[in-house]
Amino acid sequence: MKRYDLIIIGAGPAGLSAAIEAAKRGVKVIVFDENAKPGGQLFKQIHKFFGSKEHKAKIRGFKIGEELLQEANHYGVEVVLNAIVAGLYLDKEITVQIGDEILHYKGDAIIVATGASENMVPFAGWTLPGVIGAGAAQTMMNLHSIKPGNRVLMLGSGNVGLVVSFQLMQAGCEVVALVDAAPKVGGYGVHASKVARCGVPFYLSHTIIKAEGEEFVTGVTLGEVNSSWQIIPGTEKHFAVDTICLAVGLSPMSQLLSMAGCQMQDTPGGFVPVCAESGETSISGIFAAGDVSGIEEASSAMIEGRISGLAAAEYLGFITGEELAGLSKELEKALQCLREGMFAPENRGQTIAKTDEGIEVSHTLLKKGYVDESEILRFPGIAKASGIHPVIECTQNIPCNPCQDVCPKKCIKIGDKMTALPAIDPERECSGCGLCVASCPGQAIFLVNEEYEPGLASITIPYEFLPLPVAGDKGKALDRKGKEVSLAEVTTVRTAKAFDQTNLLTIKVPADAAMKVRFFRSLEAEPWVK
Amino acid sequence: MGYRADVIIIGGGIIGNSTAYYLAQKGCSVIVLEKSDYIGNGGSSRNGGGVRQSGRDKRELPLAMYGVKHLWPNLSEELEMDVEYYQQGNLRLGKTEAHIKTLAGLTERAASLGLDVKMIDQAEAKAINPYLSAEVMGASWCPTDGHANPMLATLAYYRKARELGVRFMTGEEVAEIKKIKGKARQVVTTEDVYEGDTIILAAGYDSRDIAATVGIDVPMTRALLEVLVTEAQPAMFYQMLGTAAADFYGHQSTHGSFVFGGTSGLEDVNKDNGTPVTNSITASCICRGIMNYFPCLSDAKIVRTWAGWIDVCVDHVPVISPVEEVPGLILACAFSGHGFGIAPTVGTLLAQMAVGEAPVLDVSDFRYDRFKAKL
Amino acid sequence: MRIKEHPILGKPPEKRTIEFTCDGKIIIGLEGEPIAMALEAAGILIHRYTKKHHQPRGVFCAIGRCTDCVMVVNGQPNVRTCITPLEAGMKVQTQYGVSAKDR
Amino acid sequence: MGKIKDRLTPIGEFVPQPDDDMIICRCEEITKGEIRQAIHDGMFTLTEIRRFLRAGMGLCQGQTCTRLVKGMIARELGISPLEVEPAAARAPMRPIKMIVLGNEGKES
Repeated sequence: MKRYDLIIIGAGPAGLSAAIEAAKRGVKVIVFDENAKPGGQLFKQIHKFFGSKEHKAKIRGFKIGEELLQEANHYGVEVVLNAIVAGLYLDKEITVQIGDEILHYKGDAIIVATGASENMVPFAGWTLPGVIGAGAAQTMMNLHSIKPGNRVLMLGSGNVGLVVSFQLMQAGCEVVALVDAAPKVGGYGVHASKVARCGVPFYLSHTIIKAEGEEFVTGVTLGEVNSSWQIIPGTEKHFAVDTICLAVGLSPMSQLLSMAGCQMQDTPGGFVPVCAESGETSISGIFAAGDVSGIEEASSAMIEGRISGLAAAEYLGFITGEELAGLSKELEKALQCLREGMFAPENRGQTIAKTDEGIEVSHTLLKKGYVDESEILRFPGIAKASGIHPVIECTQNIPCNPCQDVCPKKCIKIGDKMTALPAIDPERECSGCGLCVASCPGQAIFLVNEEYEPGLASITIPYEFLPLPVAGDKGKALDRKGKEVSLAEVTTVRTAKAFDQTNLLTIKVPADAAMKVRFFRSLEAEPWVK
Repeated sequence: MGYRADVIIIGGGIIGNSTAYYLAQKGCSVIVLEKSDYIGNGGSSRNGGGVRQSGRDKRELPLAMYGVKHLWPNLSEELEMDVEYYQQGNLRLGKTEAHIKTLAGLTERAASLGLDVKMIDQAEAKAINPYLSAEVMGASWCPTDGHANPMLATLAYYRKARELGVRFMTGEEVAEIKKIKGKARQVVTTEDVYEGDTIILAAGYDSRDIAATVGIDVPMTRALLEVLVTEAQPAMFYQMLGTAAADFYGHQSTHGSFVFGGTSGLEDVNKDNGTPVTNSITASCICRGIMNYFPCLSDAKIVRTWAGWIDVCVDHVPVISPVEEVPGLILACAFSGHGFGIAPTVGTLLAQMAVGEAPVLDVSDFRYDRFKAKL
Repeated sequence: MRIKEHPILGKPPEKRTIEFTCDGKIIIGLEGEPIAMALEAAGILIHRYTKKHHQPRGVFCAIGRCTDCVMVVNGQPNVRTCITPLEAGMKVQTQYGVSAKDR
Repeated sequence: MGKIKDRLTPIGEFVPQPDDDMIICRCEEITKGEIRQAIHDGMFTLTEIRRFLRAGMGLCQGQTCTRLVKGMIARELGISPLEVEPAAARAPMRPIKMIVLGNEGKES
C-alpha cells in the first residue's frame, strides 16, 4: 500500500492551496485530479477576481491557477493528473484509476476538495444537442478554443450566468438574451452591467418553455412567469438561437465523503459534510475544503483550502496547535471578509433594499442588469468634478477593493471595510492614469472628462474584445443598456502590462452624453456585427 | 396512537412484502413495519437475482421447485408489473477437474431429489453460451432455473399489497415484541405500539435482536456481500451464471447491464462503518473472476457497485417457523443469501401459516429449534 | 468553429493537426484535444441517438460527468468524447442505443 | 410537513400534466410523467424511484437527474426536498472498465 502523510483529492483552487500550506510545513502530500489539467475551474475563469490583495484580487483566474501550480511544484507537492479516485474506504484508503490500473493509497489524513457540479433544469427539448451547461461553454471556449455556438441564450443570472455571457461575447458569440425565472438578477450588479452595456437584453421572471429543433437547437421560446412560477399565457417570446446555455446553480460533489461515512447534511445549497471551521469532517483526519463543503467563490475556496491544509498539518503533528491557531486566524479573517456584504451567505435569497450606507439599491439593476441614469447619481462613486475624474458605478456592497489600492493619487476611498461602496475623494486630483479602470474586476470604473473639448466629453472605458479599435476609429457610443446614444470617435487606446489585457479605450462623445455613454462599438468591433 | 391488524409483519423486504401481498389476498388486514426509510432496503433489493433450484440444500429445494413451477412464471402478470423473470437455465461453470467433480456431486444429489439438472461438457456449454472462455471445461446445467430483477420483484409485491390496503410504515424501528397474556401480541416501536393476532418477524439480521426480546435466539451472523453493475451491453444471453469455485454469479438484465455478485474470500471478517459499504478490493477481485470465464466482457464498464448484508444462519438454511414458546410469533429469517428465489414460496407459506391453514409444503426442516450441539 | 484569437487568452497553443474518421468521413482535428471538440469544430453536433426514443444527443456537460456525449470509438461504445483525447486515425462512430449502427 | 412514514397517506390522485412526456433522467430516458406516476404508485423515496424506474441508474449514475427527481418527489408528496433522502454514493465515482478495475493489487 502506498502511503502518504496527506492525500488531497482535487487539484482545484482549494486542493492546491491546501497542498501548498501542508507541504510548506514538511507534510508529504499527493494530489489526485481526474482532469488532464490541474487548477479545477480556475483555468476556465478568465475574468479578474474580486476581493483584496490577499485574495489575489484583480488577477485573472487562470493566472491564479498558474501561480498555485508553480507554488505547489516549488514545495514539492506531487500532483497526479488523469487520476480518477474511484472510492474512499475505511481507514482513509482510496482507490485510484491511473491509466489502465487501479492503485490503492492510504493517507494519514485526507482532504477532499472535489468541487461542485452544475445543476440543470429540464424543459421541453432540453436534451437536444445545443443545450449545454455554462461550464461546458467555458470548457469549450477557454480551454479548447472552440466557440460553443453563434447565437446563444443564457439561462441564469447568477455570477456564473453573467460571467459566462461576457466570456461568450469575448469568444465572438452573440448572446441574444439573458433569462432568469427569478424576479431579480442573482449575481453581482457589476457583472450584469458589463453584459447589459453590450446590448444583451435581460428577461427576469422569464423561463424557457421549449427548445426548438429536430436534430439540434434552432430556437427557443420563453415565457414570463408569475409569482408561483407558472407561465403567464400570451407572454411567449421566440428567439432564433443555436445554443442554450444553462447556469442555474451548482451542487457540491460530496459523494466520496458520503461514501466514507462522514456525517452529512442536506441543505438548500446541497448535500454537504458536517464540518468544523478547519474543514475537518466527523471522521477525524478527513477534511473537506472548497465547494464540496458548500458553494462559494474560488477566492473562498483557496482560503478554505489553506486553512484545511494547515489543520491537516497540525493533525499530523507537523505544526503545533498554537501555530495552527496563529496561522489560521488571519486566514479566517480573510475568509470572513469575503462572506460579508450584500451577497453574504446569510443574505442568500433575500432582497436587500438599501446598501450599508443607506442608499436605495438600483431597481433597474436588479430587473434589467444596469443602473439607470436616473439612479446612478445617488452613489458615492459618482462625483462631479472638473477635468478628468473617475466615475465608479459600483453600487452594491461586495468584498472588493483593488481600486482603492491602485490609485496613486488616493482619489478612491473604500476604507477598512472591504464591502463599503467606493467613494470619490473630491479633494484629490485624478491624474487620468487609468489604473483604476483596468484594475476593477467588475469593469465598473470609467474616466470621464466633461470638458475634453468644447462641446465634447471624453470617456475612458475598459475594453476586452477583439478586434481592438485604434485611434481615429469611428463607431457608436452605447449607453448602459447597450443602446446607441451618439456617434463616437476613438481618441486613444491604451494597453499596458499593468492593465493585464484590459485595454483602455478613450472615446469622445457630445458633452451631454458624458453620463450616459459606457460602451463603444465600432462597426467591426464585435465579430457578430455584420 | 396505536394501530392494530390481523397480522403485523416486521421487515419490509421481499419476504415481508410477498407475505403481505398473499395475506391481503386472503382478506387479512396487515401492517408492515420497516426500520429504514425504504421498502426493500436490505438483501431483498441487493442480491444477484437468481431464481435457482440447482445448488440448493435439499431442505430448500422443494421451496425453490415449488416457486419455479407455480409462482414465478405468472408473477409479472399477477402483480401487473414486469419483474424481468427469465427462465433460461442456470450454468454452473467449472474450469478444473476439481470443479467438475464438485459440480458432478451437486448435480447427482439434486437429480436424485427430482430436479432436472445434468452435467454438460465444454461443447454443450459453448452451445448454450457462446461467450464462455475456452478455459471452461464443463458445467452443470439446470434448464428450468433463471433469474429476475430483485428490486422490481420486491417493489411489485409492495405496490400490489399497498393497493390491496396493506399499511406500510417506513422509518419505524421495532424495539420489542411484547407478550400479552402469554401470547405475542404487541410490537413496540420507538414511536408507537402495534397490535396483531399474528406477528411475523422477517427483519433479516435484525430479527436476532428483535426475537431476543421474547427470549428466542436464532444462531446467525451477518456478512457483507458485494455486487457490480455494468453499463448496458447489447443483448447477449439470459442464463443465470455461477461457478464451482464461487468466483462470481450473475446475469444480464433486461436493461442490458450485467449484474454480478461475488466475494473476495474475506467476507466473514469484513468490517464496516455501519453502512453497507464495501471494501476496496472486492470489486477488483470479482472482475478478475468474471473475466476468467467471460473475457469478452473485459471492456464493459462497471458503473456502480453496492453491498448488502445477508443474515447467515449457522447451517446456511433459513428459519421459517412458528414459535410454540411464543404463540402468535412466526419467524422468517436467516435466509443466508438464498431468500430471493424462494421469496414467493415463502410468502405463500407464511400467509398460510398466519391464517392457520396447513402450509402447502412441509416446513418442519426450517424450525427455529433445530440447532443442537455437535456432540 | 475555432477561436483564432482571444482578447484575453491570445492565440491558442499550436497543436499538430491529425486525421480521424467520424462515421467513415475523414475529419481534421488537433492532436490531444477532446474528440468532442474536434467534432464541434467540424460542425458535428450529434454524438448519439438514444436507445428508447431514438433522440439525438450531443455535448452537455463537457467534463465527463453527464455521459451524454458518448460515442463508439475504435469499436468501443460509451466512450465519453468530451474527455477522451483525440489520436490520429481514430475511428469514431455515432452511437445508436448501446452500439454503432453497423453492429 | 416532514417525511411520510405511513405509505397509505393520501397524496391525491395522479393528474396528468401537459409536460409529462418531458425527459428527466437523460440516460435512461425516464419522463416526468413516469416518475410522477411511480410516486402515486407508492414509491415515496429516491431509492425506490431509482429501483422502480431506473431513473438515475444509467451510465452517469444520476449526476444530472437526482436533484430533479428529489424535487419532484417533494412536490408530489407536499414535503420539503430536504426530507427526501439524498442519493447513495457508491464506488466507482466514474465508470471503469472491468479489465482496469481487475488490474489492481500490484505494488508499483
